[in-house]
Amino acid sequence: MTQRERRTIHISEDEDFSDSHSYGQRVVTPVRYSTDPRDIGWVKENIPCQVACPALTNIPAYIRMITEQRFGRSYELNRMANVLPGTLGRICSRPCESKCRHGWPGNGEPVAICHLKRLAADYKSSGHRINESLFAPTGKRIAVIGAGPAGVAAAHDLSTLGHSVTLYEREERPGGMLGYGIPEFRLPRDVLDVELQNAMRLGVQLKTGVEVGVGKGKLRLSELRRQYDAVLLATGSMEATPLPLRGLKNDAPDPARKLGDVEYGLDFLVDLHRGVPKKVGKRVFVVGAGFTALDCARVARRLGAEQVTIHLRTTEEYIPVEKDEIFEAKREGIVIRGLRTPVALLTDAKGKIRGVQFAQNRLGGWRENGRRAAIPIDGSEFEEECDTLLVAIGQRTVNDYLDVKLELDRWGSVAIGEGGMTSRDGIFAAGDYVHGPTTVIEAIGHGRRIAIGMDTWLMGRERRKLVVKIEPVEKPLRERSFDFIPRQHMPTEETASRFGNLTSEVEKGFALDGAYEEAKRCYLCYHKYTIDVDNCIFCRACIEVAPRDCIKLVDGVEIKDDGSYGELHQVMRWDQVGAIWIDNNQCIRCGACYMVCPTKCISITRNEMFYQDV
Amino acid sequence: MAKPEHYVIIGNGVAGGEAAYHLRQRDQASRITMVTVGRLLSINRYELPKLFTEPNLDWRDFLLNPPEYYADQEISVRRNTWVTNVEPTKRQLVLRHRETLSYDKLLIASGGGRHIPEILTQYRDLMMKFGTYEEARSVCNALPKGGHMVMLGGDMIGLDLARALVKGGFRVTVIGKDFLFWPHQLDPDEKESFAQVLRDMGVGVITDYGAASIAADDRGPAVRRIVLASGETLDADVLLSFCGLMPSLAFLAGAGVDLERGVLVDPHLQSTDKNIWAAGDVCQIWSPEEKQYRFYYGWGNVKRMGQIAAFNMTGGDESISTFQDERLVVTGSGEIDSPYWHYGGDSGG
Amino acid sequence: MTSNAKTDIQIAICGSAGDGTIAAGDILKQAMAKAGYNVIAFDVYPPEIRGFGKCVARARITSEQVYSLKGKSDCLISLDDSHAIPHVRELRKYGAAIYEDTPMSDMAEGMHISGHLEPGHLPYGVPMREMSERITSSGRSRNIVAVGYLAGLYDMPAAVFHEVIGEKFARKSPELGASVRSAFDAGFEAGAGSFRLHFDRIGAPGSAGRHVDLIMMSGNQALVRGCLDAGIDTFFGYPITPATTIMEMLAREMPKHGGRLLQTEDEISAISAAIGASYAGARAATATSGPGLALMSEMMGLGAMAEVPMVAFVSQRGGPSTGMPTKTEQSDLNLAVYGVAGDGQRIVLAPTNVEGCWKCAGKAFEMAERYQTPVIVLLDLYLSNRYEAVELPDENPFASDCSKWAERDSRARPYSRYRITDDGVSPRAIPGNPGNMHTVTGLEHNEQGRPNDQPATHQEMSAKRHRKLLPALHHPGITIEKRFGDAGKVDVGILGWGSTFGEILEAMFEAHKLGVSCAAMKVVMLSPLPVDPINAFMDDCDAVLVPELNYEGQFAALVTGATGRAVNRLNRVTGTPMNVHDIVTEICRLAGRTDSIAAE
Amino acid sequence: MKDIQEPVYLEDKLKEIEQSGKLAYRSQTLPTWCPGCGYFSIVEGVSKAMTELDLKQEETVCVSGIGCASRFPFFMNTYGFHSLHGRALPVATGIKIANDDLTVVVLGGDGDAFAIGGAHIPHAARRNVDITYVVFDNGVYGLTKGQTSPTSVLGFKTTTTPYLNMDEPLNPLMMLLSYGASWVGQAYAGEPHHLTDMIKQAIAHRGFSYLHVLSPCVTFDKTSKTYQNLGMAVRPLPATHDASNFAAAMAAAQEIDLPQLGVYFARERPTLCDGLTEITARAQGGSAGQRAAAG
Repeated sequence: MTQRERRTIHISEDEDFSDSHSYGQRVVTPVRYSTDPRDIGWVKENIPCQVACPALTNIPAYIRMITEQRFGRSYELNRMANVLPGTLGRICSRPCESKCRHGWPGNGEPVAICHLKRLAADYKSSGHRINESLFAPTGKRIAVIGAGPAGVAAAHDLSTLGHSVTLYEREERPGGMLGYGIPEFRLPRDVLDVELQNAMRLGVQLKTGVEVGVGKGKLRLSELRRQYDAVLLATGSMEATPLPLRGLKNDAPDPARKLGDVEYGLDFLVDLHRGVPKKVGKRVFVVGAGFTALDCARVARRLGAEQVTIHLRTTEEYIPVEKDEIFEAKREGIVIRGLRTPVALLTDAKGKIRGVQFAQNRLGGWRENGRRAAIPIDGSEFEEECDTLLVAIGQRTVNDYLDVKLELDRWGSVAIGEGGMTSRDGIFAAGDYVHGPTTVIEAIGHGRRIAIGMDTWLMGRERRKLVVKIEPVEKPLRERSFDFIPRQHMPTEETASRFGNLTSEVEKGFALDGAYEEAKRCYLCYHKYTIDVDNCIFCRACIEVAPRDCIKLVDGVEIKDDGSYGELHQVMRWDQVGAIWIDNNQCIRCGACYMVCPTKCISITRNEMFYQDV
Repeated sequence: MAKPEHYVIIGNGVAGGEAAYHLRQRDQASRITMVTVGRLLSINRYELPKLFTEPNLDWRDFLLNPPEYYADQEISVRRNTWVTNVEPTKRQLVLRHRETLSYDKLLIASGGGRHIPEILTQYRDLMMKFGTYEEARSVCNALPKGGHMVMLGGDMIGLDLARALVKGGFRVTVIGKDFLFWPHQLDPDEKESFAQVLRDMGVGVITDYGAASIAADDRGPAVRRIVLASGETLDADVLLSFCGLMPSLAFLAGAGVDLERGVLVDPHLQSTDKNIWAAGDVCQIWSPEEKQYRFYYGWGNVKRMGQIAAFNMTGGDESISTFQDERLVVTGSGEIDSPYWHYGGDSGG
Repeated sequence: MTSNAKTDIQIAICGSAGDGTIAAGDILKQAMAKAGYNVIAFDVYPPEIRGFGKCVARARITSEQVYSLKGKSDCLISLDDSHAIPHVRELRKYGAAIYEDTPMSDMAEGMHISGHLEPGHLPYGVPMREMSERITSSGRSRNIVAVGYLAGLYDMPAAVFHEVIGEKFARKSPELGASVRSAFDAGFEAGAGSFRLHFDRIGAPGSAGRHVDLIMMSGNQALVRGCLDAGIDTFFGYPITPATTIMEMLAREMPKHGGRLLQTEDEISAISAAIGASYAGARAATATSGPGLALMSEMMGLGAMAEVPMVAFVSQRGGPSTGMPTKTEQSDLNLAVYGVAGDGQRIVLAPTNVEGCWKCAGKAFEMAERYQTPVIVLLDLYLSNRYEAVELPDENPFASDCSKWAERDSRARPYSRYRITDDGVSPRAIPGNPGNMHTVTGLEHNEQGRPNDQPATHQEMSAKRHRKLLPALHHPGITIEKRFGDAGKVDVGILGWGSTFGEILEAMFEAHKLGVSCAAMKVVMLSPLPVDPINAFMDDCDAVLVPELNYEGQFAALVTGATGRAVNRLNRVTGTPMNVHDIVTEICRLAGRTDSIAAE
Repeated sequence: MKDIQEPVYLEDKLKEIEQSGKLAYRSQTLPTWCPGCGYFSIVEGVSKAMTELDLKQEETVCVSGIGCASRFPFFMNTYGFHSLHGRALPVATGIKIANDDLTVVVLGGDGDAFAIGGAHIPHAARRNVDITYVVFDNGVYGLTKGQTSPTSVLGFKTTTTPYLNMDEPLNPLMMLLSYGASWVGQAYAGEPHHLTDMIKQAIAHRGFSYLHVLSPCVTFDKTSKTYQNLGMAVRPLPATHDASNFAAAMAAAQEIDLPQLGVYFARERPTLCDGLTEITARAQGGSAGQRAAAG
């Protein structure tokens, strides 16, 4: 483990992805950059939101910037980890919020991390300046295939690392699922396009309308590999999973593709955004449980459908969609029915869909992907009528466009090794193309990690490292009363005025005052409170003022494998009390203890984890 | 000697009270704890409409059993207590005030709260409640003599109140596009004919439109103005939502017990956790005949569920079989009558 | 304050030292007295300063005159469940329990009071700590939130609470006052907003006009008021529970009237200084408790021997030795009446209620001067800390000078400090009077005050020193003893003294309700003892009961010793006031009415 | 901004404390003083000092009188005597005379020592009883809830001095020096490390050692001897200070506004028990010569 004690004369903010510096000033502070697994372990244990974020966004830092009304800085802090803050601020699946300490039992509701991300994007000054730290040109040439979130994120990082990157995209516009899968009432295109452009401004060469594959007029992968020092496959998983109907052979043609008024949700949305005019009947059924299914349903409502019903195999509790997304859908009059599996499609004389036969399900065990299984009950079939059926039960990757043989894993996705390299030297893969359909933020996070992997491979050494920056904080930055501020609600469009168009955004975004209130709620978990046991006189003044049982008399502590601390062993017998210690997991950073300590033996440090150029 | 079983019952409604009584009969040595968010011992919710005809009643007149009953039966009733979490692996409940409560067998009888259609949720605060004695009493105080009450939906709980109100000389209008006569299953024609009977009983019924929006109007917050989809408006002194029941089981989220709209239980009322049962409006019972999970409502059904749950929790093996008739009928005197309105006074006291 | 129903509500607030339990109770009783109600209140607190022991503040708020607390409370407020849970028993059926609903940390099963309430109780869980933290950014004002909630719940007038909070806190710092007030208001709003299920309401304060001048006072406060009305000049003391507050209050008040107070290094020095000052002509006093009185007894002897007027206020606590410093007891009677080397009789007064404390304090100075003797005013912790709403007359009833002075200038013939007179009181002179120079001493002495141990002298002087005290039994303006209840012959007579007499009266009324014929007599002067009235009373009673808070039955022994008649004793040393029900039971037993002995 | 500290790794720390053996000197009951009280620092210091001196618990006695500070023995795992208000020194003297081998530490507050107990100190000092007297000076009466004490500063406001304290506080260091105490030192509760060292020296000294500990009362003194005020005021005795020089000690002891911490005076001389032994020797026909040999 290397621990460098140094005083840094600070040059530019870009190099240091933390919130402790202000524009133009040279700040001199005693700082410790640590790669000590115990310090990284502390962060992983104590900053649940950042660790939950696949892109490791420095969340407490950017929320803190909002309280200081430095939206540009806040936006940049986001951008350091994720090149599309304004976009993710709208459609992110928010793995962070479910982990937020403020949402833990007894603490109330999680901080609206995602909405605040969007606020920073909305309120950064019009003349906002983007900060990038650039390596000198390396002369290496890289091809990235697929301009989706993973591809764009990787391309951006590779270009900052000094490589010259060419980005190939099949569609006319970059963005992948962002541009073609997600409806505009959830993600306005102007926001998306600006951020995509910024991501590629550093000389990423974008070639749209170019399809990589084997057919005529298509670029061959083997060819690209010859032209470039490295190739990254980020083609996502853009193929809809076929509907498994009872008694259907695997090789038999998919009926869903033959029937009129039956369509795969993914194709439905992609066509829509390619500009193909779409129509739906009065009664629309959507089969599926993901964001795509909900988007299809909400689009259908806007296209004039009167009754839209989403059919789930399991129940609302177990579908991977934001609860308020579900709530909005319901407010738009969409009905959700659980515990039913479609077993057959009912057609009329003209071969059009007439309805669906379902089987009643009961819940089964847990599947290995962490989702709940549903088991149809024999003889429980029943029918329901509809005019249009949209099937959105999943997406998958395709490999048939490759003219290079790559090893696949048992799920049929390409297998990658350390650093993201496939079985073929110099060919890497990232994002949904590797993992199958996941979330946007996961794709971006993966894209970045693979980019670093590629760079290391190309340059022969690691040039970007995960570090923890530790520096003293003068005083607590919160008040106990902040903890009683209720979670702010996202103002939304009146239901009445939502229908009839596909573009008017439903979520209006926070107003400033509301946002400041919300930002204040953040516990700033990256603050670490430590007691200097040698100076402690065991007077318990800190325990007296603590708002919860966050300071404990201890005789031991559980050490986890990764070196971080687990449960503290509490004792009440005076002759066993080895130390008074702050349980940072219980601590809500109110600072009360710091204020009262008679021997001033409590210190606060800011602990920020990020990728640092080295 | 073995440690006595600890039975915990969440909810002190008809199902819970009934279960507690039978648990005590079947297991004298056991420890029985009822947990309820209410401040009161079990009251007879079905009798609350009486408040409008006999204003001088106080809550003690609605008690199903006097305090002494619980003392004699050694049933402890933890009122004003919220369950925030159920931890089946530890067999304990976490209460909102951060105390834990361990159980050997758990019965979930938390009943149902009023359901407000999502499309109207933004007006939630403008609607009064009628679930508890306190709520009923405040409705009573809010409604002036001969005043006008508007009901959204008009399920059977609401219509029961409507009957009483009309008798009491109040005006009632039901906006019943979607939930009229819930939970009775009626086809459109039936529905219309029963609606007519209602009108003859003196209850105003609107079946063609639902409410589009609601606003407090300048005559003061107590007066609500309802705007129908048709555009026409009507003013109410009190506005209530009677759009069926929404099982109250927020505390079960993530407990690992299977839920859909309610707690999914087999015909023995046992949930997917072997130590957890459910009874009353909260549970969705698998019906082998109909091959689906369904709710059963009404005093008779709920009471029976309480009995069966208690029976099975104490080692019995009885499954839900005969249920009370659920058809809606018109009596000789030309009034609507529903089995859901029939209740006996005793809950095993 | 709408209904005109009679009001009789007893609130019990229970918490851990440091929770502000006593402060909460104080605000409550002060405010309700301001509003014109009768209030009787008594606080129980532990010896620790912070953090551990149990505190209970009880206040009985009534529209009519009552004499003691009730056995059962109508409302229980818990600021610390572990302490409050045992007190759930004292909450009556359909009584309201107000408790913390947002505790600071997780707790094991059974640690929360809500699990211990009886089916008949009405639970009011309140997020006191959260509200306090939300409003004041600290959890310290939980107690105020609780009081506010109570006030709101029972329709108590918020205005009077605001006044009291203003007086109590705003004086310290305006910010503090404001934050406490907002904490109260938040609680009040919540209380007023929550649905009322309990049936007792606050009616109008007692019969109109009668209570306009009611002042809320503790026994010690009344004593101090008495001292000031009597024009006390000097005070010397040493801190000791439960008498400390007397000195604290005098320290605040006396200088305003030109008086002087000194906290000496110990009780020995305190009483010495008091006697010295008195010798020089000042009205002087000290205050202490049993252990302090023990230290003082030698100096008491000097006071008697040298015939120097001096007043000692003694508030009894659990004994012997350090005993139970914060628990009440009536076990220092012997020490007060007999505790001295030699035949050193002095006057001992034992008030029975708060107003009596005021009267006895003032009269004690009169008597000390009139009869040239130390006077002990004997209270106990219960009376010292018990609050009652009292109404004091406008005109000051205490004479400013009762001394029998020698001629200012008697150069004509020699002055004898201890001249033997009919009433035994010798004309007094103090330094500054020309010609009356003399020496006081602790040695036995002749009329001139010169040391003398001749048999006749000691005989005569001892007789003189005792004879001079008898007129005190007829001292004007003070009740020496008084009879209550049925006139004429009765089955049972209750003879009582000190703080316990409140319970005795309540018990007598209970017994009347049960149809038992009984009467009660309170004895205020314990030395010299009013033997004739006591004999007369005992003539009327088939059986005599003496309830008192000590183990040995010290007063019973005193009476029996003086009258030669047997009495029935009822002794309790629980550290708490006498239980009314116990007395009633005893009365019934003596009246042969075992049938009507009710279980509590 | 304080400099960044190298991280404290709890597990190592606990092991270190465990092995030090310090915990063996603690009783089971947590101290009941107000959270923040300086006395915690003293109980911590005494147990550390005893640890470092490697005293046997069973041969150590803590004696006290009445008052907050006098609860001390309850928190130690040694022999203890919680006696009466101001009467701790005579008790300790008796114990010492009964068994010269015991290490006796007397602990008490400023009221217990200099008010009611004042009369006993001079005699314990001049006799040079071989005990250590640690006075916790917070300048206020805690147990009776905040009255003035002999060491309360001029103008101090308490419940009994509502018009401010007009009595000059006495100077314990000068008193003890003039009473003839053979070891006099001063420490501050807010500096635990130094405090521990001083207690160690005091106990190690053979003869009557008096350690004066400035210790804030967080409950009843918000204005005078607070952590903030004392923290700013105290400073170490100058390195040049000569602890064998009585005049220098008296001079240093006169500095009351900026109290100096350290050993003021230390001089070895025969203890009470030496005298008693000598008397025994004489009674048994011994002589001064043997005494010299023994010394």
